[in-house]
Parts: sequence; C-alpha cells; structure tokens
Amino acid sequence: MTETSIKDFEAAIAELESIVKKLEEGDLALERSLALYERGVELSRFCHARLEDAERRIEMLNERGQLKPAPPSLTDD
Amino acid sequence: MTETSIKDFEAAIAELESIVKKLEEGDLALERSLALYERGVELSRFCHARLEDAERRIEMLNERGQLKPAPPSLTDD
Amino acid sequence: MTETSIKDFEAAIAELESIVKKLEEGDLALERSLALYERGVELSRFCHARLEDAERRIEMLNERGQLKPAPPSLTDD
Amino acid sequence: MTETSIKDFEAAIAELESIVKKLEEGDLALERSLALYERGVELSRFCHARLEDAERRIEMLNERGQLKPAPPSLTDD
Amino acid sequence: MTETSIKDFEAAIAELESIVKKLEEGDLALERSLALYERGVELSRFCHARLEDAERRIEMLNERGQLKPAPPSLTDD
Amino acid sequence: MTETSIKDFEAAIAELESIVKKLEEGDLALERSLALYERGVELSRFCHARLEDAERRIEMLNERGQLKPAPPSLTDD
Amino acid sequence: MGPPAPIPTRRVLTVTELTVRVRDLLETEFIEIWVEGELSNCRVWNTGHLYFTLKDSAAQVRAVIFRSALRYLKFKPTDGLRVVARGRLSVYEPKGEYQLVCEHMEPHGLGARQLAFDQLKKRLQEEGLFDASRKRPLPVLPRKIGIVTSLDGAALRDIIQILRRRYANAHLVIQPTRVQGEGAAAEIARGIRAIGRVPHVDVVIVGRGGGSIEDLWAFNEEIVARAIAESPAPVISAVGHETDVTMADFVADLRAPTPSAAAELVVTAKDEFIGRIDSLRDRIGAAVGARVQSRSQRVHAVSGRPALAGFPGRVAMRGRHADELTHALSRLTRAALGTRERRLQLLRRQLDGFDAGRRLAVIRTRLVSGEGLLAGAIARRRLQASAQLGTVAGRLDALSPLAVLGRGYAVCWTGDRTRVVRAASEVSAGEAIRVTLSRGEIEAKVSRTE
Repeated sequence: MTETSIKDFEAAIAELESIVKKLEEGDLALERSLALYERGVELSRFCHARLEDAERRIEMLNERGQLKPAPPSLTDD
Repeated sequence: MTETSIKDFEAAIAELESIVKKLEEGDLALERSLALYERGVELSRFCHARLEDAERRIEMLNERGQLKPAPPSLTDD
Repeated sequence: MTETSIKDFEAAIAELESIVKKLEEGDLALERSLALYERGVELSRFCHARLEDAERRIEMLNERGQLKPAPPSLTDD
Repeated sequence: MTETSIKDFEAAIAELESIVKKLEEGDLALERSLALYERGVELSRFCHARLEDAERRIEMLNERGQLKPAPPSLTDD
Repeated sequence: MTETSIKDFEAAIAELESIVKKLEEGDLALERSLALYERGVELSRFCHARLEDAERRIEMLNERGQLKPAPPSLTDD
Repeated sequence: MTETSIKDFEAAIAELESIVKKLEEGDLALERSLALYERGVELSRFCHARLEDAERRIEMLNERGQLKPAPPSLTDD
Repeated sequence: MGPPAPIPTRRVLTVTELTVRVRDLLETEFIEIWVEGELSNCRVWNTGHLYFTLKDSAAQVRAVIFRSALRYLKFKPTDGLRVVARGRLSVYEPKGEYQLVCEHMEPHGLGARQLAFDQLKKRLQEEGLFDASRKRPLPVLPRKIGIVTSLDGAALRDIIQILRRRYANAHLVIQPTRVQGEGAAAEIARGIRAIGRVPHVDVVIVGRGGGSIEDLWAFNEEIVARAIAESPAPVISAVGHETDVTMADFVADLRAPTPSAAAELVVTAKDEFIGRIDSLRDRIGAAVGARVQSRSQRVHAVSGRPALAGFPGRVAMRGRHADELTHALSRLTRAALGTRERRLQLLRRQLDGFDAGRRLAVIRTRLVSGEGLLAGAIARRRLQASAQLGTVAGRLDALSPLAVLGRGYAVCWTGDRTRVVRAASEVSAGEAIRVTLSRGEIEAKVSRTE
C-alpha cells in the first residue's frame, strides 16, 4: 500500500470522494482500482479515526466542564 | 489544547465571539474547528470562573490611602 | 510455450476472451488451437494470480481494520 | 512404405479422408490400394500421435498449475 | 520359357485367366498349350510373390504399431 | 527309312492317322506298308517323346512352383 | 477693553466714513466681550429677536440677542435682572449707534466662574483632553469598581444597591470625599488618584447627587478634570442631573446622567453575562457538533458507496469471469480435441473397413482358381494328346504288316533291306540278306539258292 501521508481530514475526505468517483466511473485496470481501493480504505479509516477522535474530544470537554450534552443527533450515531 | 494565555475577561469574550463567528461561518477544517471549539470551551470556562471569581466585598480607602472594610451601614443592603 | 509478456489483468482477460472466441469459431488447426490453449492457460494463470493477489490484499486490508459499514440511518437514504 | 512428409494434423486427416474414399470406391490395383492403405495407417498413426501429444500437453499444463476447474454452477450449464 | 515382362498383379491375373480360357477352349497345339501353361505358371508365381509381399507388408503394418483402438472417452460420445 | 522331319505333335498325329488309314485300306505292297508302318512307329515314338517331354515339363514346373494340382471340382468339368 | 486707536489730526472724514471706521474698529476690537449690567426695555420683536438695554448706574448700551441664541439661554431675561452678557459690538450706521450683539447671557453672579469655566474648558479642549480618541472603553467585567463620592447622600447607596443587584459578588472600593464646598475639588482629585493606585480597580465612578450649580462646582475644577484624565482606569462621571454638564463630564471616559445610571453602566448583570457566555458556548458546541456530524455523514456516505464497499465483490466477479473464460478455454480445447478424435476414429474405422487381408484372400482365390484351371487345362490337354496318340498308335499296331510274324513267319529282305525277297532266285549265294522275325531281325548270308 502506498503510504502517502494524509494532510488532514478535509484532504482525506476530498481524496476519498475523488477515489470513489473514479471507482464509480469504472473502466479502471484491476491494479489501478486496487490501488485506489486500498488508498480509499486507508483514507476512510483515517477519517473515521479523526471523527472518533473529534467526538471523544468533544465528549471529554463536555464531561469535564459539565457543558450541555451535544444534541441527540450527534450522540446517537 | 493550546493553552494560550487569556488576557482578561474582555479578551476572552471577544475571542469567544470571534470563535463563534468563525465556527458559524463554517468551512473550517475539522481539526481547526475542533481546536477552535476547545479554545472556546476554555474561554467559556475562563469567563465563568472569572464571574465567580470576584469576592463580594466593599472596601473603603481611609485618609492614609489604606483599604478598610466598609462600615456595615454600607454593606447591609 | 511462447512466453510473450502479459501487460496486465485486463490485457490478459481480453486476450483470453479473444482466444476463447477463436476457439469457439473453430476451424483452427490442431497445433494452432493447442498453442492458443497453452497461451490461454498461461493467461488464465496470470489472471488468477492477479486476482488472488488482489483478494489477498483486500483481505489484508479487512483484517487490518474493519471498514466500518455505514450506520443504517445513513445507508437507508 | 513411402515416407512422404506429413505437414500437420489437418493435412493428415484430409489425406486420410481422401484415402478412405478412394479405398471405399474400390477398383484400385492391389499395389495401389496397398500403398494407400499403408499411407492411411501412417497418417492415422500420425494423427493419433498428435492427439496424444496434445492430450499430454494439456494434461501437463493442467498438472503444472492446477487449472482451476470451473465452479459447479458453471459446469452444470 | 519366354520371359515376357509382367506389368502388375492385375495384368498377371488377367493374362493368367486369358491363358486358362485359351487352354480351355482347346484346339491348341500341344507345344502352344505347354508354352501357355508355362506362361501361366510364371504369372501365377508372380502373383504369389506379390501376394506374399502384400501379406508381409500388411502383417508388418499390423505388427509395427497396433492400430490403436480409440480411447473409450472419446469414442463413447 | 526315310527320315523326314516331323513338324510337331499334331502334324505327327495327323501323318500317323493318314498312315493308319492307308494301311487299313490295305492293298499295299509289303514294302510300302512296312515303310508306312515304320513311319508310323517313328511318328508314334515322336509323339510319345513329345508327350513325355510335356509331362516332364509340367512336372518340373509343378515341382518348382508348387503349383497345386487343381482341386477336383475344377478338374471334373 | 483696550483704548480706541487715536484719530489722525486734520484728516476730515465724512460721517459715513467715520461711522464705517468706527464700525470696523468696534467690530474688530470687541469680538468677544463680557458685559455685566441690568436688563431694561426687554422687548421681543416679531422676528423673535430680543432687544434690550444693558445699564448700570452710570451708563447704558443697546443690545440684541437673536432668536437662535435666545433659545439656549438657561433663564428668561426680564427687566431689572442683573446679567452677564457675552457678545460682540456692532454699529447701527443709520443712527450712529453701537450695540451689543449678544451670543450668551447668564444671570449675574455666575459670570466670573462661568468665564473661568469656559476658559478652562477651552484650554482643556485644546489640550485634547476631551478628544473622543482618549475615551477608553469600560471593562466588561471590572475586577474592582472604584467609587469616589461622598459617604453621605443617596448617590453612594444608589450605586451600591444597583451594583449588588446586578452583580452580587462585585468588589467595590469606595473613596469617600467631600463633594461640595471649599476644598472639595482637591479632595476629589486626591481621591481619584488614591483609587487609581488600588490594584485591579478597573473602573472608577466619580460623582454625586444633584444640586445647584454651586453645589456641583467642584466637578468643574481643573484639578478634578486632570485627575480624571490621568486616572489609569476609565472613569465614569456621574454628577447631578441630566441638565448639568461639568468639566468632569467632558474629561471622563463616559458620562452618566446620574450615579444610578453610572452603576448600571459599570457592569452588565451577571445573569446576562452567564447567559451570553453560555449562549456562545452553546453556539460553538452546536457549530462544531454540526460540523462533526456533517463530516461523519459525508464519511459514512462515501465509505458506504458501492464503488468502495462493493469493491471486493466486484473483484470476485472479475474472478468469476476469469473462471468462466478458463472453463470455456478448457472445454473448447477438449471439444476440439474430441471432435478430432472422433473424426480420426471414424476414419480409422473406415480404414479398418478396408480389409487388406480379405482383399488378398479374394485375389488369392482368383489366383488359385486360375492356377487350378490352368493345371486342369494342361492336364486335359496332355490327356487329350495322350489319348489321341494312344488311339492312333493302337490302330497302327494292329495294322503292322509284321503281325503274322508272331505266328512264325519271317520276312526276308535284301541285304540293303529295300526289297522283300519273294523268290530264291532273287538272291544269290553269298549275298547278304536280312530276316525280320516276330521279335528282332537276323542278318544272314545266302548259302545257296534253291
């Protein structure tokens, strides 16, 4: 897997979307689509990790500071 | 969390307001908005602390420029 | 067996298809059809090797970290 | 036996067919029919040898790298 | 014995039969009949030699390579 | 005895028959009949010699070439 | 009021010239003058201007105050009232009269102080003490609130009450001062400075309750104004009521009409603070939450797209395609071989159908038959010849002229055996003769004839 660095969440999601688009457009060689898939999985994991991290941080702050709980829509998922 | 010093209550409120503006205007990178959020929480705590900080006191300067508690007639309201 | 290089999976599949087509059209000399068969086997092995490689890579990815399925609420729409 | 060279399987089969036809039509001189018969046997052996060779080659290919048998679903139709 | 050349088996048989016919029609001078007889014997010997030769050739063909019966798998269908 | 040459078996038989005929008609001088008779004997011997010669030749051919005697069915007609 | 310029001698002027020169002189020389006197002949014309005469015991001067200035007077001019008027001199040429064009007028008694006030105000203004740029914003949340005022009076109580109500734990530092009377200004100024030295005093209220202009006068003093200007913390002036503007008000960072108003300006209610902060906090929470959620949805949506989630399946489909092709390859090749095998097999059977042996046997039969016929034919021919010979030879034997010899006869030949000796005379003695017997011949010699 090409372990190209991922700049940040936005770069990751943008790249992920472009990868999905490419994959959806189809007509890629197996090798190429595999590479894209691998990169896509990597990016998706990165994004998930970042989101979890973000949620954890938000939650931590809320716990520490007795701030209002985040709206249900955020905690439910 | 970047523990940038907070000058005073005014600065805190002002920064908090600017953070709200930035966050609400949107289009920030996730990391950046998280950092802003954390900073905002920090600022809000600071403000709360500051509000509770002040002692309920009435002092009086005497002729020699010394601080003395005010006479009860003034504090008993 | 003529060890002509195989460019990639797609080229291999395409060549394999053309070989199958030729074989289906029939009317080939025995030698020729044998040669095609041999080439076909070579191509098929190449393809299978590539696919196995691909599947191994995919499996490896999945082992490394389950690609989260989207929560129902998101996938339903 | 006249050891005329045989080009290939197809030429052999074609010649064999013409020989069989001639022989069946009869009316050939003994010498001629014998010569034809001998040639026919020769051709037939040549063809058998070629077919055996072909089968051996196919078998060898199959042994070398187990050419996957098609899944049942594919062979049933 | 007049050693007239014999073209081939068929010619020989034909001449032999014509000789027999002549002889059977009779009215030949003894000498002539004898001469014909001798010619007939010669022809007969020629034919025998040819036949033996042919038999030997056939036998040889059969011995050299048993004309294999086709394998069941292919002949059955 | 006039040693007149004898052409062949058939000529000999013919002359012999004419001699016999002459002799049977009789009325011949002894000398003439004796001469005829002697000529007849000569002819007869000639014929015998020819016959023996023929037999020998036939036998010789048969011995040499194993010419089978014709089967009864063939000789009976 | 300086002396008029000396008129040159022997220079004769027309009245008009004189009047103009007087006018010019008066109008340039008496631009802003203060005149004290008693009002008389006050009369408002229908133009709205007030015409009156200012007089004292020895002199009088005509004066006018235009409607525009009249509006701003803090009192109503009436005859007999002693006033101090500010204005300039002008000349009414047709009558050769000069008159005072009044711009401002105050009741007498305030005049000197007012003059001092105005002069001070002008000076301080020129120094820039009133500049808007000097005005400091009030602290949003002062740590300590300084109050410079009298312990007596309602002002302090009002301030304390309001501050406590708005912000229960407010920290107040009071500098008691006298706020009127002799020395009050100095005391106030000192008080402001003393408060300024107390740490964490972020704002100072300086003021007192309402009173007469004389009562408020200490706040017009320069010393107070300067103390305010020099205060390290922003100062709110709260002197008297709304209509009284003091020097302190000009210099202060903020002017409050009353002490109570000043207290309200100093600190926002704590509840409002908390509400504001919490609202801000909620807003950032909501904003960041929404952002995270939208990101999360985006990530899930894109991660769940079939192109990505279904990728392994598609690879497997490719595998199936490859398998199908491979199978087709194998099947077709085997079929091709099978076709050939069958064709070859058919040909083989056909070739085998050509029975060389049988063909040979047929031929052999033909040959043998031929041979038999040949043998038979030659045998018959031989027998025929033999029979022919036998027959004729038999007949010849029967006709042999020598047959009688068997019975004992003999035939006598001449010696050369050419002639039969029929009579003895035919031979002579000594002559050779030949005798043919039944079996054999005898060669003899005639010994005698008879």
